[in-house]
Amino acid sequence: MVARRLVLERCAQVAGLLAAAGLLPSAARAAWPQAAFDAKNLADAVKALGGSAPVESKDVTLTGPDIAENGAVVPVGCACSLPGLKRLALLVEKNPNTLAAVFDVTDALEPNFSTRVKMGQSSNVFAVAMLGDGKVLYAQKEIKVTLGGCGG
Amino acid sequence: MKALWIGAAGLMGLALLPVQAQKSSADAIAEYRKMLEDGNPADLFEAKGEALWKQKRGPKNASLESCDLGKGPGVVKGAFVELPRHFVDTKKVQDLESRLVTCMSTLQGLNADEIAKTPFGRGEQENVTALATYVAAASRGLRFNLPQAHAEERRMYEIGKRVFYFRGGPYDFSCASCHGEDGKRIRLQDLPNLNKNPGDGIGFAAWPAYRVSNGQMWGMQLRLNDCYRQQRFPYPGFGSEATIAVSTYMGVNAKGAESIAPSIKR
Amino acid sequence: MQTLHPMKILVVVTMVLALAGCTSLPSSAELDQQTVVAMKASFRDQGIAKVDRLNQDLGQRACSSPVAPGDDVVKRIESESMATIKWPTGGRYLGDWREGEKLAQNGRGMTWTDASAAPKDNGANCYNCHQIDKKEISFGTIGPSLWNYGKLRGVSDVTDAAAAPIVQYTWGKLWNSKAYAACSNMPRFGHMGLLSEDQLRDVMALLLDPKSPVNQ
Amino acid sequence: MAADPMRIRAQAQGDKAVVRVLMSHEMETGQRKDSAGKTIPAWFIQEVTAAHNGKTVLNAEWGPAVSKNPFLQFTIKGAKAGDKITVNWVDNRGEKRSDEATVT
Repeated sequence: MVARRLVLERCAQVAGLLAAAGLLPSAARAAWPQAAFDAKNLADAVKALGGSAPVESKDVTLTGPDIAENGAVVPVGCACSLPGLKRLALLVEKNPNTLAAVFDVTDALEPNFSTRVKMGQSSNVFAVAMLGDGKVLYAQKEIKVTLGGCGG
Repeated sequence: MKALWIGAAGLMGLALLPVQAQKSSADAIAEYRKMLEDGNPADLFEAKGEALWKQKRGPKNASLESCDLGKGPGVVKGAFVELPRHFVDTKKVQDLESRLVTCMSTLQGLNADEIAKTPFGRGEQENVTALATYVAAASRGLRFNLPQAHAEERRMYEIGKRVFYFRGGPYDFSCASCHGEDGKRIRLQDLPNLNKNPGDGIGFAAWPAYRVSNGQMWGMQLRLNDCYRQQRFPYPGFGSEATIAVSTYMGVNAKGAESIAPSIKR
Repeated sequence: MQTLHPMKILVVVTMVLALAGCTSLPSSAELDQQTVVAMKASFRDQGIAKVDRLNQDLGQRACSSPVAPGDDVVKRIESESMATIKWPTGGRYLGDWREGEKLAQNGRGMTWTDASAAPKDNGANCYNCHQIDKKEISFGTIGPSLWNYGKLRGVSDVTDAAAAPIVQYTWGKLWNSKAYAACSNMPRFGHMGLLSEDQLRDVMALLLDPKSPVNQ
Repeated sequence: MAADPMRIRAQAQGDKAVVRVLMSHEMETGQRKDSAGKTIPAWFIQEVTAAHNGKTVLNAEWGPAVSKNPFLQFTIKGAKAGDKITVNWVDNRGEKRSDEATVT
């Protein structure tokens, strides 16, 4: 796992260099954190985003349903009102790649974002808050995904 | 397994949920549906349909703005809750989608047979769905009131009732097998009783709808098509007599139901 | 003021009625016939789902109405259906409940998007309509709950003679549900070739095996 | 073909505005296979930005786990009726879309 992570990080660095040199399409900008989106768990994703080990905290809010009728669209939201907040992220533990979305927090915005994510199966979902002092806090909630329809 | 990542959600029993969850599961699903209502991607298709309605297209380089959906040329608002209905020019009872194809053919010069043969979600069929979404949205909040003055409209209702009860195929299913009684469901999905007005925004009054499971916009023609697929029937033709008859049956039965279309569905 | 001749009035009224489409409906029998014609004209072959699926047998035809068929027709459907039931080879009624649970969960098969109509490619569709193992909360309600199916019927040993009637009934119901209720909503899993004998044994085990989670 | 327009609703609520955006995009994961068994390549929005009267207020990075035809809600402080809200996205193929709405 460690080796894989290193390789991924190196790939990201290389990609960053290529992008800086104008060798990649404009979309594949260095700003998009490839390594973080390739991560397979919460700790690795946070690390790839430059954060320390995440600590569960009541100061982070994660909204979402208890049961999702369909895993293709699961409404989730993250919020945190601590001072010094830099980023909020949404992650799904059991997805092939854990990280779903990252939002940079600016003074012009309320630190509160909602979107919808795909879930391949019932799983813990995380809201992660990255603070300016390097601290990383998170909230989690289990969201169950049910089978619907005739299954055909 | 990975390859099926998303598809799997719809195909397999993903989780055996604990027994204690059972009491609140209906509430939890209701909560989930509520969360999705604000921000229905059907809005995207409605906007696309509106643009298509006004855009000059086809061999005749014309818009659909003079299309008669039953309330006179160009009248969109209120048309949806009175369809299917009889049209003098085609001498047929037509539903929203087949009527749109008629207008695309007569006004824009597009080939109606070609459109009918095009698979759902492709080419001009994709446009028909977007247009239907736009037309339906213009009647949001209005109540269904299909005309039954014309003999052909009443005949289609009677045929539709028989189509609704027609049992066949390897499973012996008819529409009525699932939609003929109150309070039934398949898995966790409530099944409206379509023999009567099932309530505001339920059944006929909820389509076109955005399907969460596959991210597709479905009109009533595709809704019926997939019902027949799951009924294990052969393939119903787009705009075929059976589909329009059964739509007439459901639409007339839904008299007084408020339209919430385009809605969002599992 | 010109007065209209009564005959002229009649002609005008008839024309107005015709224009408004106020003509009478065909008879019920004619509508039945027109429905069959409309069905045949509206559907086409797609994959394994051919138009011959619209050719109704006696039971399908008799049960295609909101009104139940008469007693004589019901009796005929039920007795003819009873005669189609093939009892399991070697009198072996039960298979593996674990496989039965998988089949019960599986709602696939026999649609025009399925490649094959072979039983091995079909599910038993049970949870679509029935509660079975209580652990599965996503179940339908078109059919009755089957939770504790064997236990409630006192089946503690399926080889016991006392259990024979319920074991046989369950097999028969799965094979051809119409033997017990002419217009049953349940598919005829054996008769229509939807499930193999072995698959039916597995579903039987899910319902009747004292070790099945259904009977805990 | 160019992507279909976004639907942006920006509603003033006191001294802020709630912005709800729907984007038309496949958000293909790269994990699925087509009927022939071939992997469908990943195709998803990677970056979303938003501006309030021309000043960038939101930067977000997304992965393919965001649902098809994505929905996003955020709240801009100090925005009032009549203000311009611009939303932009860029996907992993480099395709872009930019749409504008007025706070109501």
